[in-house]
Amino acid sequence: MSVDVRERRGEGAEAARSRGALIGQSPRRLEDARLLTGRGLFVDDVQRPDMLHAAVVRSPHAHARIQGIDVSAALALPGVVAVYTAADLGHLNGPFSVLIPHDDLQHGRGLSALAVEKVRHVGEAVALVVASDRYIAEDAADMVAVEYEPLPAAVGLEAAVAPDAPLVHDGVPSNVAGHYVRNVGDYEAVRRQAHLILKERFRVDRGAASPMETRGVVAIPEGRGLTMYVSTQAPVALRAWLAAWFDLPEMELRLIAPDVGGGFGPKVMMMYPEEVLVPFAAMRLKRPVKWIEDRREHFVATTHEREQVHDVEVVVGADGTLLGLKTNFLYDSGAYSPYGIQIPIISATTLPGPYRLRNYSVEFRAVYTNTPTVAVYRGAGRPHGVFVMERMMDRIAEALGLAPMEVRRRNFIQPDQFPWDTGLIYQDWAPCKYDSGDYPALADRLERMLVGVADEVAQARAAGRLVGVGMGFYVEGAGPGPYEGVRVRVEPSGKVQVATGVGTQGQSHFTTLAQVVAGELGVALDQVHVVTGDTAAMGWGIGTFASRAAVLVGNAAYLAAQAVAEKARTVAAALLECTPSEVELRGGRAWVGGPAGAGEPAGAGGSAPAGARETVRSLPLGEVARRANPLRGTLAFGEPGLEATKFFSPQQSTFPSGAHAAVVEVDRGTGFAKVLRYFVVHDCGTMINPMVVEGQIHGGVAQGLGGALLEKLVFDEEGQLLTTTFADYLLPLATDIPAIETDHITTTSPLNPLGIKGAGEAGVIPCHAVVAAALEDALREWQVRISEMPINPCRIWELMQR
Amino acid sequence: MKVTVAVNGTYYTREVEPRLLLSDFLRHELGLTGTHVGCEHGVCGACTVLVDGQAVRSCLTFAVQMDGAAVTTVEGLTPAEGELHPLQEAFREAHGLQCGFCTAGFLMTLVPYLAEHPNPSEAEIREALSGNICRCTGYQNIVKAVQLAAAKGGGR
Amino acid sequence: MKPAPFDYYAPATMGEVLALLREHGDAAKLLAGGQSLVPMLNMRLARPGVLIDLNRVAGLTGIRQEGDTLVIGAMTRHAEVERSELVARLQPLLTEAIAQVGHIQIRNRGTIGGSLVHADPSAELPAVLAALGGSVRVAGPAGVREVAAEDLFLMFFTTSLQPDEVLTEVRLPVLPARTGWAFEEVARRHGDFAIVGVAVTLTVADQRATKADDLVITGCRIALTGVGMTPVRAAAAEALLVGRPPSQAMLAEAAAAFRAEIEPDTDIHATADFRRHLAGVLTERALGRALQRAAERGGGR
Amino acid sequence: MQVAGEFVFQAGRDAVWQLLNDPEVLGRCLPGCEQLVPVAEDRYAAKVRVGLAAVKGTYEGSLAVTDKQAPAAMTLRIDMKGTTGFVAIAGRMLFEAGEPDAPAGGEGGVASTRVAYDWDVKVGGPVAMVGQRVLGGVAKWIIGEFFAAAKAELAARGSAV
Repeated sequence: MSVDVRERRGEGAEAARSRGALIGQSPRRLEDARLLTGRGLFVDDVQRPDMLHAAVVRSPHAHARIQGIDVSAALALPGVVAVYTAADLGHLNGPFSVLIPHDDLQHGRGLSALAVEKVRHVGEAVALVVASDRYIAEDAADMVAVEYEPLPAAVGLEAAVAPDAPLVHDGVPSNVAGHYVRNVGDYEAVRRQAHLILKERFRVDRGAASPMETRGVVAIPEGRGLTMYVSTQAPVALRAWLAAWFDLPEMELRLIAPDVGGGFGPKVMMMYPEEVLVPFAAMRLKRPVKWIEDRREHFVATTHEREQVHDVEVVVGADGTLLGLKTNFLYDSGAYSPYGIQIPIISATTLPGPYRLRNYSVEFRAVYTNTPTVAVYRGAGRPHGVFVMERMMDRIAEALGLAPMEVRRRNFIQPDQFPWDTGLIYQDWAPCKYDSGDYPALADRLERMLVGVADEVAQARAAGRLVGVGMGFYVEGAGPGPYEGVRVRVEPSGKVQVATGVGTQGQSHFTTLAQVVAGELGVALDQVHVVTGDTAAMGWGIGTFASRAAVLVGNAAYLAAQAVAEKARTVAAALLECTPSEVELRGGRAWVGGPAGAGEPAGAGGSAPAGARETVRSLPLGEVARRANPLRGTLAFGEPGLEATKFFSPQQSTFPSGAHAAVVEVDRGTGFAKVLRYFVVHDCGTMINPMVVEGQIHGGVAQGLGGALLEKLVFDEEGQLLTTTFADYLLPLATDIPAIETDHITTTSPLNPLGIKGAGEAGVIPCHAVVAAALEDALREWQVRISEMPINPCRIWELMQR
Repeated sequence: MKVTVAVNGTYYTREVEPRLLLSDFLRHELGLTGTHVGCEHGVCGACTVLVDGQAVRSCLTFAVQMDGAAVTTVEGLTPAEGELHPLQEAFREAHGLQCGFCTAGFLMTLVPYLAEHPNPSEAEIREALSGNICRCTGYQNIVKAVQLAAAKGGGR
Repeated sequence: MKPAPFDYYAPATMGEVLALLREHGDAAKLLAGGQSLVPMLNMRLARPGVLIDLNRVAGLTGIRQEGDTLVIGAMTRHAEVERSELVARLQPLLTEAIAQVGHIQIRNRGTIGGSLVHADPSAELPAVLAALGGSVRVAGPAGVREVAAEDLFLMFFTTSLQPDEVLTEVRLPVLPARTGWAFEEVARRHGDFAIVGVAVTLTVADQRATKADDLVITGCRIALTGVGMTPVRAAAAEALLVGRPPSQAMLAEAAAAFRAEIEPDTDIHATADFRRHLAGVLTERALGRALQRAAERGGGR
Repeated sequence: MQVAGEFVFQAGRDAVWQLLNDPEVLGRCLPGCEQLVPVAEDRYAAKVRVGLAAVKGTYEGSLAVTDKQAPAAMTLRIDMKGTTGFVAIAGRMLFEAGEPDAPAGGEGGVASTRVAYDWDVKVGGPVAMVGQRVLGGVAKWIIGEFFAAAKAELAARGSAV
């Protein structure tokens, strides 16, 4: 891997230039020793002697009227403590409000804890059983007799908007939850002077994030309130919501997102019914209650993503210039719309990509169907927009006889055109205005990586193999506000505590935030202890999603650490009898005197160096902290101790970018496709820890390739989900993913002090487009059109029969 | 039913229901929560433990079947707190884990595998890992970790 | 996903097993490796009242040769069969096929007898048994009987074993001289149930002693997975090949004959047409590999 | 899922119509049927035990015949529910008199009746969630078993006459 730092004068990236010596390095992770030895704490690891266990009774029907629920047999089973239905919850049952309302969401519908009158998808919660263990809870759940009157179900996007479609919700005509229309420039005008118009329909089907840890909720009555452990991506926001819902003072509800075994979007969803049901039961029964979702539940009770159908038209000039694009698309919202129309808005605003698109017309309808609720999954609408745009770029190339890369180069926004305003409003209500980037440089790098690949492919094809290459570019909005905060505190022990409200699902926060802070305070990395996702440690925050943790929390940590360092220098200066600017923090001590770097101690918190001159004096940082917190007298340095809490709130999102390419082979006999090589060039601004960034990319690409070739949630016509095991919903295995070759450029963001742009979702975004292009190239003798994803061997074979 | 099992070298005797899965026995009866449960239908591999030295899925085994058996979990790989097994060391070195949920299953699959195959090729490693699903890493750094561990003399 | 309650017995002898089966009848289910049964229990699709664990029954494991027959105890784990040099020498088709069963962890626990009585039409071992024309020994109240492969599999997950019978051993003919073999399958991912799989043996003889290249096919057995309710023998294709000199064109012809013979079903991973196509492609590939091996082993053993 | 097909009985249309409208025959021919009790005109309470390997379930519900146009057409509705899920079958059955076989020895040939069925089969609950690989095949098998048993019934009747 090489890093090419391209900074734009006067913009961001202080740390990359100066003090944060640890930023940009790849130390091994601080959290690993714990996780590797089985000493992590995941929600199901939380145990209490008197814990009760819950199981949820779920609808087997996609759409049905509930005619009656008989819980008597279940209640009579020994070991069963309670069975709750909607009536038991009263007003606490909901419906919950729509999390993100929008003017264009005309008919938002929130979930309820338990279904009332009707169920609207297979898996919808109908009753909650609480028992002495999970085995008995499941026995009892089987015994809850629910009488259903099945109703016709609305399944499939086009079917759900058909005039005679069954209605998912009363009062929502044609099942349309929201309707959005935006125009940038004048598409119709440019269409009239077109050299070339191309049209196509694209479809992306359903998938699921499928973190290896399912969801889980533990609620423990403690004192007058409640402590909850939830496998969530948004602990602080969840606490605020739950406290309000249950009318509890926030101080009496502590919410902890412990180690979370993967999130990828669905675990940020609020409110899941179980997040209300479990604390409700715990407070009612005055005992700890645990609910751990099982894998079969997960497939129907945790949110899905990805289904959209686009009708696209592009207008192109004779030289391949993209003059305009129009898309009209349907987005499947599932049975409810807790997230409103965030995902299709992201699709609409991601679609323009790295290209100068000045005439853009976009319209979508968000549609209710009798299927599990759709919310965000890594990429969250971005892959769809990129799929449409990149496929059309390939179509333009083909129509004009140009190389795919050449068409893209002719349309790139140029490095001197930033900030580039797309003319749209992004999902965070701020302008969708690209902060920085260098797309031609991405193309250069990608071409450099592909040197030799053309020859390999040519040789393989000469030998009769079906091998092809595809590429895709993207720009993604990342790191949206409103804010995140970090509290940094130096203890008298010299150890540094860093607390943030966001949780972690494997993104290495324990290490990357420590890197940011350790560099500023001049302490060894292992002296920094990061606490995440515990409202008792940090009660402000939003959550870990939308590639925002490094951008927001990273910068907040930087600001807080800077403030603490400044205070440490002030206090140390008084103690060492010098000015603050003469104090240097390094090696866990505050130093004064001597040339820079003199007296570097051997290790962390080392004592005065051997051979130090008389003028070189130092204090351990812990001692400085202790002296800033006197037992008597008055506070000489403002607030006590070495502590600061800082927040970072960006004006708008950042816009990382990247380019991917793949070499794919299709078996001529069987239609099975294999990704032979995969290339990524990536620009996420400053990288705190390149090893961690690469890990994020690897994982994202694996999910993207899974979504392109393996993973598909399949419903039958009645809305039964047919893929509820890992034997039918196919997550990629080690044998399905090639080694991923990566390269980076760095155009720092001017929008934040560290110049970070975010990297969590990058890997997944263009995979659909890249694989589709590579497959078309591999199958060029059949001249196939790949406009649907995912695609399986059967479908590839069918295309080859034409 | 009464069952006596040696887990990580310690004998435990417990009265259990026949239907109790070994995974739940380890986690909830013995408090050995390092073994994780990802699917309970034998595909994801997260719950892999060693039974008499062989990697098996603890979600597809009943605790009562383990009477007299020796079970090793991830907690048994490390001699003492603060130390790491060479394979664990390699995972750390290669960034072979992110959220850490699937990791114990990978380690327990690999320990006997590396003992039997000290010099696996990349393709062989990937095949050996195909019974364990990781959703975070894309496997690349796990493969790298195995290569690293093998280069340093395998799992032992 | 926790199993419903059941009574559990871990008998030590076959006599006890049979007595328990007699006592509990249809309510009882035998537990071998559990790699197919326990998922069904966890999902509560299977709710037997009684589970009889065969893992402690004496005399059900081991691999041995009896004349021209390879005998494998029903409770022998896949991993042991996979590693067995005896199996590799006497019946390499089984060695090749068993490596494709699930993953390491499944093979460490799953048993050969369990795989056969589970009778999954997409599984590898039923097709191997069918292709080799093997048999199984079954213990029951009336003593021990032998069931030939063609009489064993009735339909999806259903064998001709009675509820009070136990499969005790698997008997496979030793691979004859001048015989090649191949097992080919395609699955969505490594270790998944095959969409289609094919097991083939092909025996050749020298037609004329003077010209080693001139071979004639004297025996051929083909069985497929994933194209019917049971493993499916390709009788027409076999008949087409036997007695003729092998050629690539003929193998293709045989595969085409087979394609016409079967009536596979459609599921979410593959349509019936695609399965039919795959059956042809894989049969051709497997025959090709088997022929090559047969020719290499031309001298016989 | 749509399951359509046809089955030819070697008997006249009236005989076949009577056969398939006889609750006792239906009860005997439906694989695993343990109970078929009339509860109203052309409406029965049914109990069926279906087992594949370890996956055995008892399904209870109703079987109804509606829209009868004797002896040409009828609609069959089966709604069953069990611990492993539910099954709902609804669809038309058409009875079409076939050409008699070509007279072999001058006498009139044996009459035949073609029964064409087109059923919408809905399967839901746990069994649908994991059984997709074999559901279609199993449905086909059950229908095949049913008609085979009905044919045997017919043959038995024929010999009894």
